[in-house]
Amino acid sequence: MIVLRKFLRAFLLLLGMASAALAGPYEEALPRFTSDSYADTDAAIGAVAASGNPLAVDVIEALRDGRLLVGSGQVFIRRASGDLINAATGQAWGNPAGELKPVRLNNRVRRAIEAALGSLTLLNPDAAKRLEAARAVFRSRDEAALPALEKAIAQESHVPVRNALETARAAILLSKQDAPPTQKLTAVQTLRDRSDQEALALLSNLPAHAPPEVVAAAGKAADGIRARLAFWQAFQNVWYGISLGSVLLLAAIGLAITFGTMSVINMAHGEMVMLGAYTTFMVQELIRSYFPGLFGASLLIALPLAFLVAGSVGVLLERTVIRFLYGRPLETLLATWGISLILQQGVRTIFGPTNREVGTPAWMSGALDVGAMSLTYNRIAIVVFAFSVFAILLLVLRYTSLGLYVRAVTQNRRMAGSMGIRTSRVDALAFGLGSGVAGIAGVALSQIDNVSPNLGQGYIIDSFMVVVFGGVGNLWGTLVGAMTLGIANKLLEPYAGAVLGKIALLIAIIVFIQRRPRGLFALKGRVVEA
Amino acid sequence: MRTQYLFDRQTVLVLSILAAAAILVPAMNGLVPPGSALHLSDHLVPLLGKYVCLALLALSVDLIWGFCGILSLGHGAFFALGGYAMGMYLMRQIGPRGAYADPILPDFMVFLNWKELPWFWHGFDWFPFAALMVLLVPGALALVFGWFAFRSRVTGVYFSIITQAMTFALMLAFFRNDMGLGGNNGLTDFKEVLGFPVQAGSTRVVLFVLSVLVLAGGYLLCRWVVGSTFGKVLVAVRDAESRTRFLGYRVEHYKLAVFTLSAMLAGVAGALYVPQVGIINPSEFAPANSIEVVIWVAVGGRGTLAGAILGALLVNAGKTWFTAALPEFWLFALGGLFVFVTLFMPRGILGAAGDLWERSSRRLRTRRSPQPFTQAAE
Amino acid sequence: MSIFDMTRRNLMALTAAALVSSATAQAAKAEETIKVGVLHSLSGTMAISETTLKDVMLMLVEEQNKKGGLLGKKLEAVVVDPASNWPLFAEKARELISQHKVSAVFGAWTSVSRKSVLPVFKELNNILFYPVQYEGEESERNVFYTGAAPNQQAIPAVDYLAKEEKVERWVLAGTDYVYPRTTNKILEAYLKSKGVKAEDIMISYTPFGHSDWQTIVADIKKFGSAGKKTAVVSTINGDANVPFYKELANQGVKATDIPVVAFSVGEEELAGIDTKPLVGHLAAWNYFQSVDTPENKAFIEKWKAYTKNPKRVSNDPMEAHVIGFNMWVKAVEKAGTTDPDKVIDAIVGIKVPNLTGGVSEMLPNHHITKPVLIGEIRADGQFDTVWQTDDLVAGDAWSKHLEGSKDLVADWQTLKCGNYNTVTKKCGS
Amino acid sequence: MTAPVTPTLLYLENVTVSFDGFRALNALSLVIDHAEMRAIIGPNGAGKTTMMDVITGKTQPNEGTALFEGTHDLTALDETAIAELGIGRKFQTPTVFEMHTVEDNLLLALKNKRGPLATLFSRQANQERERIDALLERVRLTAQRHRRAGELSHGQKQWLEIGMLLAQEPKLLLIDEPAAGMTDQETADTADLLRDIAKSKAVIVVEHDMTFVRDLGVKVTCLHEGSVLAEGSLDAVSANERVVEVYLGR
Repeated sequence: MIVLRKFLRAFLLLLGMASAALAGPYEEALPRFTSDSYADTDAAIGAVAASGNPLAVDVIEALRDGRLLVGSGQVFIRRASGDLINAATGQAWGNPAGELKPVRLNNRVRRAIEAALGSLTLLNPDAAKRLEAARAVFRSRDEAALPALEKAIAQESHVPVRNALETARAAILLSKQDAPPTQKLTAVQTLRDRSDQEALALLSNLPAHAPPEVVAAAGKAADGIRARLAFWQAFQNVWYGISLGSVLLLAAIGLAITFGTMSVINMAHGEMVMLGAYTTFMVQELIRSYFPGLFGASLLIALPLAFLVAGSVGVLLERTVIRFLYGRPLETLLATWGISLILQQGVRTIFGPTNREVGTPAWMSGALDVGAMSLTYNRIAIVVFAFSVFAILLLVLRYTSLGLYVRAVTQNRRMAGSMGIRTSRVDALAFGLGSGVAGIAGVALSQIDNVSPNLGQGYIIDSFMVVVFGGVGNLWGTLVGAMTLGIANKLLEPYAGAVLGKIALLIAIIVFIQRRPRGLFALKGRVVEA
Repeated sequence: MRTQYLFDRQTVLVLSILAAAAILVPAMNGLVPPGSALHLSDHLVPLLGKYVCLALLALSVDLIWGFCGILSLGHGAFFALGGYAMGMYLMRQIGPRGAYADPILPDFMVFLNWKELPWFWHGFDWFPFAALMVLLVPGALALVFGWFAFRSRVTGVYFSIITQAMTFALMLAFFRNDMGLGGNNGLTDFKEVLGFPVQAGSTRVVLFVLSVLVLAGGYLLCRWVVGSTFGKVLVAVRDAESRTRFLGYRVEHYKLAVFTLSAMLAGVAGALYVPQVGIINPSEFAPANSIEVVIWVAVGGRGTLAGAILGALLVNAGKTWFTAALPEFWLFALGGLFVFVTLFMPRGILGAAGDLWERSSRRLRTRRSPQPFTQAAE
Repeated sequence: MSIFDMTRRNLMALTAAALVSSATAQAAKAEETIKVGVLHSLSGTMAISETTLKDVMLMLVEEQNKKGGLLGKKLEAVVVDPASNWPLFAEKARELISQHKVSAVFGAWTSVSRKSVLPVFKELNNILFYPVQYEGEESERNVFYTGAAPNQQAIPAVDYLAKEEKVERWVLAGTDYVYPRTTNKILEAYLKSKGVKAEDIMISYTPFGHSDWQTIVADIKKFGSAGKKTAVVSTINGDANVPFYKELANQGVKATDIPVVAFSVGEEELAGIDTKPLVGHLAAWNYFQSVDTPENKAFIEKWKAYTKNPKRVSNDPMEAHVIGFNMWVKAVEKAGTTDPDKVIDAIVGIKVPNLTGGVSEMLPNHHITKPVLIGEIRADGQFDTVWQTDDLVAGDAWSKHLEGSKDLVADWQTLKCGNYNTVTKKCGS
Repeated sequence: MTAPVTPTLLYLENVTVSFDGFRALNALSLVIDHAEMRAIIGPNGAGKTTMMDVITGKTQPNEGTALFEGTHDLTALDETAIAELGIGRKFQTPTVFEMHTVEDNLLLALKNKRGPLATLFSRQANQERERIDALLERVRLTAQRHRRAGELSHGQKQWLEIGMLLAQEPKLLLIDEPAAGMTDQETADTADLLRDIAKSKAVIVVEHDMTFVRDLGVKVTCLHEGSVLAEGSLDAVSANERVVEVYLGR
């Protein structure tokens, strides 16, 4: 059966090739897409790209997007509108005979597509596309692209694109055997100016045929780049630390409020974060089904909802359980632990035990290059977000009456009560505020972590460490605590590894608490002692 | 006067029940024919043995929490360390019977290309040394950790949180394969203990009886400790720590002493647990496990010793039943139990029962030194 | 003082009585059906993966009963929940065998759970079918390994990358536990034997549930920009994968630049990830849901109908259970009894069709023959098979690439030994 | 009472304690003699309790000297060590071990070896029992011997705490508001008791109840804003302009 099918396919292929024998290289190459072999597809891409046929770009782009279909030995392009056109002729094709299948891709084919599109789109009117094309040529180092590259450089006026084109040319020249040494030396120069990891890779891996003076120049340039990269590496690690610190800050800041105000050890805090993440999931599900256009704003929509969901669960908890346990912090700890188990299992029952998919809006993907550092947009967003939450909370606590009450209750519960502040109401609101903040932390964490019932568990110990380290009852302490732990963690990681670094940090915190049992920014005075 | 405490009615009852278990379980398993309704099937013996070990762990937590107000949320760490010490002995007993037939190295070291035994494995082939380590390793950790913590007066929730951090750090450390303790797989595939095959039914019965006897011994030890003036100081620390200090007691020394003793008890519990369940791995260090132990104590009745044993047995039997019958509801039940007990039964089953009893017959109010607990000390 | 102690004693007695009576009640009706134990976690951390396998087993048993059962008797599945707790695995295995008198057990997922139950199966002489890819280095008389050994997954995957993607530099990234450790040891030895230099191999271990991958992904990027084609071989476990892939996508590591081939990421795991940025990353398995064979089509149809969920995915360990169950059924028919000793002897050499168009055979070392498939992640969360072995590959119990085990072979048919040393010609030394 | 080693029992000079800039004690100086009873008065926040905290080692002063018996530097010692030197303290709100019986409260306070091993293996000797009997008698709690301390009335708790203080056999007793919450009769009895104690031991009493202070009939120190405002007999102090202004009111 299978043998027969293979035979038939070969026969059809032969037939196709025979019929195309009279045509040009483009028409000759097309049938190779039908053979369902990656090697043939790869070769076909090269041939189509080199053919100069006006349909070449269409074919290759369609291939990339899975819109290049084959059936009964012929190749078709499906337009975005759904119309079919015959790739060989460019004519519309209404009713295909038999089943059409997309041409299959693998990484090898994708690389070929990228390289082909690179040299084909170097002159595209869209600057972004030209930039992409230049990068693709840089990666492929395809000598055949050199003439196109020279032409493009001559025309290019946009500086970033021109730079990219020049580096691409330098990369090709360096690896090209017959390029004159002077050109190669200029190439070394260009790459040294680019001064990043990729340039370093090129300079330190010269082909064996490189002339000695080029090798010497490249060696020197490579040393320079290494020094620069090492310098930036320190900043990069600090950045990782800040972004980890922001995650910790988000997770811990709600806890700082509940722990600081009510001395309530809320072990279910992590589950509030989880509720926030699941709210995000629900919001995205709704948006996907009803308002797909709003997807980019899904996280912004999720923020207030997550605050409300987690916050109201928090108020509910406070009113039904925690309020009966004030003054008994250890009992609160046990009860909230029980609540966390119930919430976890509840979510597991409703949403299932597996991870839920939360998408990343387009504006949060990609990276920003600063010097030799690469800052990913989602991390930037989280850092900015964490600091904004911190600032807003600080303002709320400083300038609203709720904040005033909360601070009063934090400092002296009894006195605040005797001054007519309804402490029980302040407690409920503060607990709701803390939980709500945990909920919006969940929105952010859904972008970098699993959305599963276990989400909160991963953060609870870390958040307690942050709060205890920073000192209770002081938001600044939490900020400093989170950043210190985040940065220390990331500076340790390259040397000690992820696990040992974390263990070392935990031990450091244990020792630290013993030195300063009330944390970095402890409240002093008699009130605390009572 | 102290002997009067030691053998009060509660103690006599606990000891009688334990003695009955030590006699009945082997009898029902070995003497009663399998067809009979009274026969105890083979697989229940190690199960009951496991409960008994966990009861000993609960007892050790009650000693510090119930009587000294120290809430350790990392007691599972001491339990696991004791278990590892025993596990290392059992690993060494495998000898050349491992898959790679290496006379010295355990299998996991062979396939990770270890060439020689790490230094800390030496001596564990000798049982008395291993037994000593079962006590010393948890004891030493408790001593060092406690010395730092109590000296600088880390109390209450702060102490609880850093004990969590301690067991979490240990869990991460033991998960590392580079530790040389088997990583995630831990220590398993034991062959024999003191020359008796671990898997044999008779060995299991003996281990069960031994566990019961150790539990009884542990109970008596705790009773004696809390009945002594030392125990009164502990309760004093629990209820009014700074008052105790102004009376001239070195509170930190008391806490350290009882914390270390309790850690050793937990270590012994772990050591008895491992040969009966056949495996020790880092998940025993999981912070959640240690928190669960606390709830056993709370359910049974904090500060009553007997309550800790009762709570451990009840909750674990419940867990066995739930995970078989209604697996999805186990966490709801456990979580609900935490909330219910803290809200409505702060003194646990024994405490509540004691209240009932006291209300119905005030005359029984004779002096009783280690009092059940009514309110949290902070 | 004594009243609550009385209560306590009563409770103890009641509990004991309840346990005893339930045990005897179950023992009484043991002979009417053939019982099959299912030992998969239905709660706890492993429930994510294992619940599915329980469902597959129930479906297979139901199906067999529709065909008239086995040896004229009905099959009965006994399901227990070891709750992702390793000591509990041993306890429940003991319960299955000595209380429920099952004829064979299908179960376990993690290595540690298998290690935990091994002594029980040896002691009580029963049969375990273990369906998950694992680190190898084991062959037990009472266990049949229907998942892949390292030579049925890891090594072909590396071969593929070296050949098709011209990879010269390797990142071996894994979670720090025994499966990644062993697999990476084997791969390292294998790569070095193929002439890869030590500086072209980077090994990195992370803890379970690792969530901050910034540093490691940056390291991978750096390692990968040394001018040689680089690939990541990932043995990263479970929950750590989502943040790992998210970080890869964010730092712009594309499959065309640095492909990642994973051994623990299947259809179930992908269901929780936005797979669009991951298109082109690879996985090596012995089965994909997307495999286009009539057997697989039929199986998926039955599976979706049985679970009443048209979106339910299938994966590799499920296929392993299908093969293992069918092999056991054939062996029982051949032996004419469910007696474990007879079945263990009868099953070696049994051949059953797998779902990818071939016929798998139980080997004397208690592993099976399987095809190796390399798949690329598609945007819809499925895999596209981009390469597969021409023939089925026989599973090795002991790796040829490890110092300690290269001289060991397992053969339960003629040598009656799981660790026979070909140099000393002795079993177990 | 053996002959004094130094002229003064307690010597505070220039003691300053500040919390976050707030000066609870401001260059406070105070001298107490052997077997002297001193009453301390002053408005809320005058630093009375902080002074006791400094003497008993609960709070470390930022500067200043605190000597006991001329040789022991109190600022370098912790609560336990200071208690062992012979300084006992009764808190403002009665602090007894509520879960223990009255007898056990006294037992714990008795001057004995305080180490964990000593208490673990201690056996109650007859002389201890006699000591406890005597103390119970003195604080009038013999009938309550086996009751839990938590069940006592407020006044009884105050007395129990004083009893515990006596059991410690200290050289100096610090007593914070002993008359608070007591009936008139109890207050008078307490004054009697304190006067009795002061025959052999030094006592510092902090009190607001002027009748009670008058009852004691001892030298009075008035604190204000962390330092000594006036010192002398009650009449002299009451006549002081500043005292009247800040504390007694016109």
